[in-house]
Amino acid sequence: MLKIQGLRKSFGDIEVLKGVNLELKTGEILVIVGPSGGGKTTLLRSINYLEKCNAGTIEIDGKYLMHEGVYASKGELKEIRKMIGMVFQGFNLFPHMSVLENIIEAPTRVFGKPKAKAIKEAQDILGFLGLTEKENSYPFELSGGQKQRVAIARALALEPKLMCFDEPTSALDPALTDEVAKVIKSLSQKGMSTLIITHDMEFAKKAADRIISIDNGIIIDDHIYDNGIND
Amino acid sequence: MLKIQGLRKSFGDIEVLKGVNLELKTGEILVIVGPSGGGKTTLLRSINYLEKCNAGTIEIDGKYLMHEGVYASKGELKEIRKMIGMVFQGFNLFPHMSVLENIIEAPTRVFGKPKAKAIKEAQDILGFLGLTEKENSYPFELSGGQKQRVAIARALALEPKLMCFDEPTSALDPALTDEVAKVIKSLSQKGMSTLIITHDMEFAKKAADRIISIDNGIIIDDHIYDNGIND
Amino acid sequence: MNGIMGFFEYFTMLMPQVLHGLVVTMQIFGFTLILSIPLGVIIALGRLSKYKVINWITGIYINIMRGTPLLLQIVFVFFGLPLIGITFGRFSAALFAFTLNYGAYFAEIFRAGIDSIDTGQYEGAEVLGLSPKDTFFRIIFPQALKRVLPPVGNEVVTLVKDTALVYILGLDELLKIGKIASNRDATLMPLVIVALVYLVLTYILSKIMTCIETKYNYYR
Amino acid sequence: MNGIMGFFEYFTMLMPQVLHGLVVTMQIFGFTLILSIPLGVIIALGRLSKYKVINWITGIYINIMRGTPLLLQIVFVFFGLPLIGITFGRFSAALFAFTLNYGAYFAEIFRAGIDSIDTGQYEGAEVLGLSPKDTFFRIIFPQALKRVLPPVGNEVVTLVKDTALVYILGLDELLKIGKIASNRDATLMPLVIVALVYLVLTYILSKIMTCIETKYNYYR
Amino acid sequence: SPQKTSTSTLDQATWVVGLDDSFAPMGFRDEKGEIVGFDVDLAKALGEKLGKEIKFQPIDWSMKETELKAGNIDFIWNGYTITEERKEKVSFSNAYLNNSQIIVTLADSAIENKADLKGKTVGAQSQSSAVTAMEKETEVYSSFKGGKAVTFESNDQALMDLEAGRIDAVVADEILLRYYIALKGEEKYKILSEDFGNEQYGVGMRKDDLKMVEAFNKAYAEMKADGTIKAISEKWFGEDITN
Ligand SMILES: Nc1ncnc2c1ncn2[C@@H]1O[C@H](COP(=O)(O)OP(=O)(O)OP(=O)(O)O)[C@@H](O)[C@H]1O
Ligand SMILES: Nc1ncnc2c1ncn2[C@@H]1O[C@H](COP(=O)(O)OP(=O)(O)OP(=O)(O)O)[C@@H](O)[C@H]1O
Ligand SMILES: [Mg+2]
Ligand SMILES: [Mg+2]
Repeated sequence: MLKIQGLRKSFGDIEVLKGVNLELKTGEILVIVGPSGGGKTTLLRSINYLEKCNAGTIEIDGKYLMHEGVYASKGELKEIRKMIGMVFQGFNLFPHMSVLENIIEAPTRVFGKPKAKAIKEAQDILGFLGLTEKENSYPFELSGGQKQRVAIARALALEPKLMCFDEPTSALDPALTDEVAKVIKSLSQKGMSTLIITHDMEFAKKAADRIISIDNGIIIDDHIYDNGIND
Repeated sequence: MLKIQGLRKSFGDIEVLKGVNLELKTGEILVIVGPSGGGKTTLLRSINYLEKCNAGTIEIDGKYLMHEGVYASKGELKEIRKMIGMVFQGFNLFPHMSVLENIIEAPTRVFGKPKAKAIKEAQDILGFLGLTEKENSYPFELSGGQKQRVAIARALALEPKLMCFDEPTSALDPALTDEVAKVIKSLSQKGMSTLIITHDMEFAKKAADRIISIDNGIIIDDHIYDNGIND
Repeated sequence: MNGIMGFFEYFTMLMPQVLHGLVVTMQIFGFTLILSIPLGVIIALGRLSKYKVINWITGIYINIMRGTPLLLQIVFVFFGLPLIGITFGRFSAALFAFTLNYGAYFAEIFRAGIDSIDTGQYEGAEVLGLSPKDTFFRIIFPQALKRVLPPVGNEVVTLVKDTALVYILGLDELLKIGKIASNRDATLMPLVIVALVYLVLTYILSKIMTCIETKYNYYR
Repeated sequence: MNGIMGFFEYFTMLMPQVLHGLVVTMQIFGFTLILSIPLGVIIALGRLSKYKVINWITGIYINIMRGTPLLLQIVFVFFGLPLIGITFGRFSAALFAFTLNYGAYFAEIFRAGIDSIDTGQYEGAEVLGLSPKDTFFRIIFPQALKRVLPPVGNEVVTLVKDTALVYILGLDELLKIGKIASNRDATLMPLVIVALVYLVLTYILSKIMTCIETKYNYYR
Repeated sequence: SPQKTSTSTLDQATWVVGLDDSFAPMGFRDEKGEIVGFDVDLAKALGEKLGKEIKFQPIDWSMKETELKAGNIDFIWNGYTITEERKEKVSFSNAYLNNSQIIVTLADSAIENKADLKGKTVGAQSQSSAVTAMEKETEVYSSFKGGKAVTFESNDQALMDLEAGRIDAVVADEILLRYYIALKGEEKYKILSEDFGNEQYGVGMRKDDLKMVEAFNKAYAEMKADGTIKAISEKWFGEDITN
């Protein structure tokens, strides 16, 4: 599903990714851990074409986002990016839209879902994330954990083939964290591949098929943990 | 050290704190857990006089911040607030100041420490938080966990009598989390009282003298955990 | 002009002329606003375009428009263009110059507003797969709009007063009426009256702007 | 005025006068800037003050200054104030009116800039125990400064062109020099030259502003 | 009131002459930026004769009486037409120059007389005596398109607008208009034989300063007699056209 080879990225003089190799199977849930500043966020952003890398190959679902340092054409990029979902460390909710509007924006505008259907599905997601009461609130009225759940809901509503989470449970209590793990697991059974950055080892072990560790821009441990399902 | 009685706070129609009672001894480390949206952040902000409450009493180190719904005078408030430190869920670093400048600002301006001394102490704190290399970086150049550690360092540099942390380890890896727990413990032995909001039970158990739980604006469980040191 | 009585008599006498001037002022004002705001949005987009040429042309346009006095621009449109065979009517010349000029100012305001939106918002929209058009019109522009309301309000108030420049074309706007009467009667009274009219006008406009700003306060 | 040769001859002939006008323009410009920016900061603070009276007075001041044409304000200062015994020289009158007027505009810009700083910044400073003065001057104002640079730049450019209004006091600034020559020689050429001078002037100013903005780009 | 009512301008050592420095050929700036013109030479000659230092203060024409009243200037001396209205605000010297309000059209215009101006657009300088003169002939004036004249900041602009074809005729002081027509090319224009009447230029002084007015008239008469005035007139107009 996802194949990364020799990925390098620098900010100015500092090389943040120093040749990352990574493979993810369809339906697999891969958790990336590692010390702060190790390059996890940068890696995820690179997969989403939010950072331009200096060298390497990124292949997603058989299409090359980047091939040996050369990026795909604009049209291809657009197609590839449609398959990927992302939950940011900083959420990036749209402040001028209510919770519901945030969630249905992409399904209705990008995938042309009928509005009523999109709302129905959004409400379902909000339901099992415990946010039903907040569907008409604006982001500034939400607590940290509520914002985070809206960000998750917004990404889930896209039904992407590859989902990337950057610390999705940092502001969530253990009960909600379990809930999120369950949702991800059930979606992966329907074929969604998932990349998760987290510091929460409990959550990691609950959700992951495999856990790898990245430090100082390089994958240092490819098999910290393996639940054995996929292998 | 800290005594809260019958604290109530509403946002518009919604009552978020519904009569909170809480006591904290000098040098004690109290962890507050609870579901997202339960009112934890609001409680901490109230203690720091960042939210104005509707009713109740807040007593800090023998002085009344609020007494049965009536706030202290401006001068008293200022004195009381000088004793309290706070690390925000959103960090609130000063974007126009480097990491070092962020940290030494209060020691030099508020407590009149000589600049050289403040820098020395700041570098020490940055040292054991693993941020020595970033002392001249600006906040926008930092990863999530790095920002969080700067926020912690900034609050620690104040050497407050009462320290409040709102999810201080949400972006930190387990190793750093342990480090933070150790720092808090050692400071509490020197007399600093600490309030911590967290979802990370590992961290909570490592740091806490006592853990309580708050849900739906009320303390529902006063003794989830007690390490027995203080009782 | 003795005392308060004299003021009211004088005021009543002057009113019809003042009203006439007000109509001219409001016409220039209204039409300029209607035309220059959309122009400003288009130029702002050009300014933000990734095509170097468009970027460059709109940049020069803005610099010229903002770098030279509006009065001169009106003179060039009205007296200069006929020399190369383009003749505008009096009112259309004024409107043309005002629209070009204010379009440039609004463009700069919109550009700054759009620039001020956090990159996180673009990234959020991008990973959702929103098209550049949707990203702009549904995510970025609505938020930018809220931020540009205060500077747009400033510009609107300035426009009311700038309309006075059409005196150079022989149009009898408010200020000219006041100056003529002041000179004729050798008193500052007409200018006081005109100043009051401007004050009322700008007061109403800023109230309207405040209303619109309040409407956008539903989020932070 | 035949062809390019004629233009250069004419240009050379006109230059000394244009330079003289430029000096007057730059004097009004420079002094107004130096005086009105600090005034603007003070008024902005008054506008943000929690004391209702100060708030209200500065509010009225700003509304009057922004709500009436600067031309009228100059007239009132020069011709009106002597009626109540306050007599200014021509240049001082111009400077006084300009400073009052631009002070109000700068005040609004600074107020908006200060308002736009996230409450988290105030809260961060508050829990660190910073005094209100330190909070303002070390945390809020430096960040506001970065944000107000573009609108301040706009105002500065506008000021260059507004100096032309001192014609009403008979001061020989740039635009008047152009108008007189245009009138005398019955050609638009002097106005073209004057427009070019303005363009150069505002170009230099906006380059300076860009430099300052770049200096503030060390953080985001 | 700050008006210098008690003292006379005559007692001052320095006289400030207020003028609109774009009023060729009466008072304007030459290529070097010096203030020159027929009225300027007259004022200088007067100063020399009476031993006064003469200063020229450019003013905005629309502010002239206000400037005089405020004491910023001592004379309005710049092709200043004597009218009944103005007499209420200033004291005039004896008239020194005759002038008429002539009508100019483009050379190929069909307009031949005032009656032809019916329904046509007529331009003039704002707040000039041309407007006053036209307003007196109410019937003709109200027959203009729009019921009144279009007024410009300067006669030059009115002529430019005439050339652009947006107005059909310009009414202005003969003396001023001839200057422009000479500049722009006489063949382009046609001056109608009818006009909006004769009027005269005078020098404006403060309303109650009769002492100054008297002294002025006396000195002028002497200069007229000794040929000073004639020389100045010949310099600017080629002949002596003064009273
Ligand atoms: N400005 C506001 N306006 C309206 N409601 C608010 C506002 N701030 C907070 N709330 C509501 O108050 C409740 C408590 O919020 P608070 O931030 O204290 O929760 P929390 O316990 O810190 O949750 P989390 O763990 O998710 O950060 C939430 O339901 C939230 O939606
Ligand atoms: N815009 C930038 N300019 C300079 N350096 C940057 C920039 N963005 C990130 N970095 C640096 O790159 C390194 C990796 O950052 P990244 O955000 O990928 O870390 P991370 O593994 O996500 O850490 P965390 O767990 O703390 O979020 C850090 O040292 C950071 O300081
Ligand atoms: Mg990160
Ligand atoms: Mg919270």
